Amino acid sequence: MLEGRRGAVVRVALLLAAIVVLPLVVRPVVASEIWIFSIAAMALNLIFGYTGMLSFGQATFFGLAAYTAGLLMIHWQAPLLVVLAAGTLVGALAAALIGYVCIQRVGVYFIMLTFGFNQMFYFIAYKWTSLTGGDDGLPGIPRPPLALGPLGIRLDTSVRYYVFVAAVFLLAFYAMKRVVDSPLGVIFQSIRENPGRAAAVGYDVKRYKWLAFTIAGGFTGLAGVLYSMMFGIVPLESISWIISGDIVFMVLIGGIGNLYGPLLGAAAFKWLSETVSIVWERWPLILGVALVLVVLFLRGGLVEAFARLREATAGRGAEA
Amino acid sequence: MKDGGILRTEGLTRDFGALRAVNAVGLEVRAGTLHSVIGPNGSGKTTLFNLISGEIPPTGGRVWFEGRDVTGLPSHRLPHLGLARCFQRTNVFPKLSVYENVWVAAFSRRRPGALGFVRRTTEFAEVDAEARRIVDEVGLTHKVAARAETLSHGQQRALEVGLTLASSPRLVLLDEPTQGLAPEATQQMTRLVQSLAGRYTILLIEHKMRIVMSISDRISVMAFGELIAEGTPDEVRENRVVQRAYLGGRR
Amino acid sequence: MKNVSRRRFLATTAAGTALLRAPALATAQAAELVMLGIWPFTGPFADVGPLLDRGMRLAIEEWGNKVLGRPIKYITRDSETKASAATRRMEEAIDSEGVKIVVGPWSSGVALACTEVSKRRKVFYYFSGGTEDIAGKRCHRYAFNWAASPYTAMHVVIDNYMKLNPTHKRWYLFVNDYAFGWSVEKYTREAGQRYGIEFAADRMPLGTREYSGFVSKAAAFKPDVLCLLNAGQDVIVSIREAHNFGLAPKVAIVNSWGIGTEDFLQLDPKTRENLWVGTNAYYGANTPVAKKMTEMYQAKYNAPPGYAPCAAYGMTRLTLRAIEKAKSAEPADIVRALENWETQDWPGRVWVNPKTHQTVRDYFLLRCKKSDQMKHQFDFADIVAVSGQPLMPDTINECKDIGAL
Amino acid sequence: MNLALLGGAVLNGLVTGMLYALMGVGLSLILGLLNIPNFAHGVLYAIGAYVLVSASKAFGFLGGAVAALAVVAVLGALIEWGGVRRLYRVHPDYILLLTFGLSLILTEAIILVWGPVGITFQPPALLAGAVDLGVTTYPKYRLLVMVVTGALVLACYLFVTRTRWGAIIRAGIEDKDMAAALGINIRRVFTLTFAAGTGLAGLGGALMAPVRGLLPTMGLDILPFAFVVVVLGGLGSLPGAILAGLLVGVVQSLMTAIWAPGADASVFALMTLGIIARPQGLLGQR
Repeated sequence: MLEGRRGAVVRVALLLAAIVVLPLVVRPVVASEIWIFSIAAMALNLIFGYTGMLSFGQATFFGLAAYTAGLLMIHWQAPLLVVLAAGTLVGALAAALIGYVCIQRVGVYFIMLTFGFNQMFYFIAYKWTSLTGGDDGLPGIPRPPLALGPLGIRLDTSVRYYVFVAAVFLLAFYAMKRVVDSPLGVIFQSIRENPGRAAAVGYDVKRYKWLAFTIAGGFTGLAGVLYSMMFGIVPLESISWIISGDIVFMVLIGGIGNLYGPLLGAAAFKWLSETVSIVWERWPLILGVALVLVVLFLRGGLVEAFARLREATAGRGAEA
Repeated sequence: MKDGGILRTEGLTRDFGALRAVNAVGLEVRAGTLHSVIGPNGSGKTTLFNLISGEIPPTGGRVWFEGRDVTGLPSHRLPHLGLARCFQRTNVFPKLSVYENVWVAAFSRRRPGALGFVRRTTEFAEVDAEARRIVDEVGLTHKVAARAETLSHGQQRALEVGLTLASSPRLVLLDEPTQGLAPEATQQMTRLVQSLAGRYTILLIEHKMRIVMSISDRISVMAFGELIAEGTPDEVRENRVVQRAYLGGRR
Repeated sequence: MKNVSRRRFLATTAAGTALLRAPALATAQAAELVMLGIWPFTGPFADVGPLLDRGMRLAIEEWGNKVLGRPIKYITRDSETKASAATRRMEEAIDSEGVKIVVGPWSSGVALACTEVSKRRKVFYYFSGGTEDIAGKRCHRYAFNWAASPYTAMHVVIDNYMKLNPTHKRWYLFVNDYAFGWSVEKYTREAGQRYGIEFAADRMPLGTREYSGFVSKAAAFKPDVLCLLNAGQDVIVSIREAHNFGLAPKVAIVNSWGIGTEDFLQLDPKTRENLWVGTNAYYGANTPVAKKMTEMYQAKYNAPPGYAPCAAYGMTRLTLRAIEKAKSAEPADIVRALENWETQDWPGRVWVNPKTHQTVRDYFLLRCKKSDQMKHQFDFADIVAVSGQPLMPDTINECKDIGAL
Repeated sequence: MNLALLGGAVLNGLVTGMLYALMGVGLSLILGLLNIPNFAHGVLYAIGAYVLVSASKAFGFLGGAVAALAVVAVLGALIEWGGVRRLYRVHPDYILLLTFGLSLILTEAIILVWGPVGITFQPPALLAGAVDLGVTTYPKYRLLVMVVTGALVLACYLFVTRTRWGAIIRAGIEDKDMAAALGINIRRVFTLTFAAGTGLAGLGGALMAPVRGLLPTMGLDILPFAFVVVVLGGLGSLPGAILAGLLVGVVQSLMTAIWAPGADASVFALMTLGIIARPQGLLGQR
């Protein structure tokens, strides 16, 4: 989407405001989780929203990177930046390998392949207890300090960690914005809109799908690493298809095919699982109802809801 | 190019199970000419196009483009060799703007290399210029920012041709560009096709005889998957075999 | 292209969530002492959560809901029997309710995650479970384990069982594949060496419902004993399947780390035949604290307490007494008060090992009675043995340094 | 691997295999229709089991099983009529996500109605206990389940391939628009097919209740394997689903006997290889 300059500046300003306000509105721990899952949701949005491929297995890369980071820190006390790089690399590499197989098929088969691989890696992580800790997860993960040249900034409190996560998120968001604003963005969308025609005008559709899947794998891996340092443990759940479902959920609720949709989706999902879950254990019921309503009546998600809201309040024809 | 033929096919065949849609077609198109392919519905014209453009692999026979054997190459390779096609049924990018539709087609011919994907789309001035030029050429300047799905049928056909030109091809395959157009829009489209004649070699599928006869340099006639006649418009008009094929009655 | 500027909508999102966010930040009155019971209300241990809640509530009510004159605010959170949910909820309770004392959760795997939070947030943490790691490899100054050490427990079970059945040399183990299962299996094999017992084993995830394959494999081994080192509903399902396949009651079933009463209630007398259960707490124990707790529990819930409620009660009671002994509810003071403390509590003589924070106490081996021998509806079993020996030698305990406060 | 163990493993594999086949047939009908996997299939299986437990108190085991089939079938019809129908003209991914949302709602609904605690349910008295088959002793109830599900699966196959109604359903699966053009009330066919597919899942849950016991999330354990069966069998192909169901059941059971840790992972490896090697599945066309 090629947009006017003014709109973009306003949006970025609002995003920075949200980063500052969020930890005052919800606990820093939850605020961190919102930005971590925003990265994962942005990644799925690149595949689903932009390129039109619904992947039900993003947790594979989220979990693999989290385990990699955890093991690097526990056994080799790897520094923070190395762990972030390693997690992103593992996410991208795994996505490249698995993606190469999955993109050979389309539609239901693609969905089932991503789902199948996710289940396969879940059961491997489940059974390889000596490496991953199996059902109990991989505990004892430290938060190495952020070594910027001589000074090492400690990240042990939840507020300090929030600032770090928000910074990494901003870098990831900028990188994703560059990808989407680059020719790749419009090429991926052309593949979503009409793969046949995209090929006819000269694009090797499979190669670009593979590229989108791999890039998304890297971003998802980065989110996985940040998650592993959140609670000092990589739970088995981080590689289960439940997390894949959650990420799909966030992208849909937020609004697909739009860079800000997944952020709104991640915020809505995490806020629901934080505040409502204390009030009512059966809070996933609300998620289910929200998803059904979005799918039936509001396929543009929150982004469309707010757009409609603004049109209603701004009166007819106020905007082009 | 061996003997001036920019495109040559030899014994090109395609079977769909028992049905032989295209049967041993040997076609030759000379560079710079406007070569039309006509024939009743179901005579295999579109299938022939699909075989040439790599949309579907042939069962038999060969295709040469500029002397190079392109038989069975996947469709995404051909634009880079200089051959682009448009589709009988409109086949554009509905939710992208007209500008973006043409821009993405124009961009595919650039060799961006790895770094090319780092720069923003707005930083490719030459692609932007090319895209705007084509949008103007196909007469959609006033609709440049509109989403393709909001265009009228005629405008979408124009965009279809625009996408084909955006690959800056040397040979353009146009599959019934005037199909389903009102008379006035058909006029416009015909003028557009004629304006291309000088700069591109054109292989055109067209039903409206008045247009074919007036703008074609050479015409090939197909019936039941076979090439039954070829020649200048006058030769084809006089050809008894062609009349019988068109006026009914089997050969 | 509609140039949609989003000034208003991000603002509405931020404002909207501000109104509805979590209960007020920690403004609990200084006087109030907040105690968190993090129990499994969903997931594979969903049936045990309410029982644990009863035990903790019973102890707090016994203290008149206050200690050192300060009112006790007892809150619970659902661990969902999942490490990720438990850690997030524990951290949330510490942040928004000012929790200083945490008891739970029940699953050993989840406990290993909770102990990390208690270490990082320096809150007092009491757990009761089969994994040796809480008072072993993962020990730290704020965490204590109430249940008997699996080393002692497995020795009590095997030594006393072999005394009565010296010829039973072939044991087939069903082991739930997580921290709990690994510990109890390790010490079952270690305790069995002395008797030359030949072991064969299968590992299956907690929450397995399809035991037919494993029972067939066990039958093919022709065992003298089917030893269940699993937990929760897995115990019930595997006992039933053993009877369905005709393996039991011919082959004895030993559930070495069982919860006792609640399981007996779910099994009809026929499937309790030739069933032996090792447990941390049986209401038949004749010590003053045990008798009083059983009366209070039976009065309220007209059924005797099993291992779960007794554990929650025992941990809470010992914590409250430690607060009174230390005359302070600060985690560091409670830790010092508990360390090296010997006293009479649930289930009898209790000593807290200062080096590993393991609560040393007796472990029970029960044998189920035939239905005609039962004196009343809850007279499920005879206590075959009650013992706290042998103690786990320090040499093989992996808790090398308990760490500073 | 002595004979008793092998016999036991194969028998267990057949019981699980028959269940997978029953689930696969139901899922395949729906998948053929909508061209998407029904993510609510697992929770509908669970609801069938819970309805059996409640209904059998009043109507006995048989009455309970029939009630399970009926209740879940009606629920399936409501889902199709109320939600899925609105999305036929929209991208199929949205139908998948609708069923995913429904699976969340229904799982929580089970907990609200029947509570979070797992229930163990005894088979009816005359079917308890085991019978000695010479090779190995095997519970009577499981043998019954194998026979009953086998008969059901066969009945479904015959219904779909031999009856007029079956032909109409297959036409609907083949090409909705063409079938509608031929005057078939395609809307009613879809609702009934969806109801039949989900009803089979409910019945599967009811039959397996005594074998596996009940837990609100029991559907989640079975759903991934049902997907494998349908994809391996070939989209919309009932014979394929039946063959694949038995294959997956026996492979999983044998793997449990040989190398238990690899059992589940191997099933998904099987699916992935299947999709790559033979995308249209064992007996599928599409």
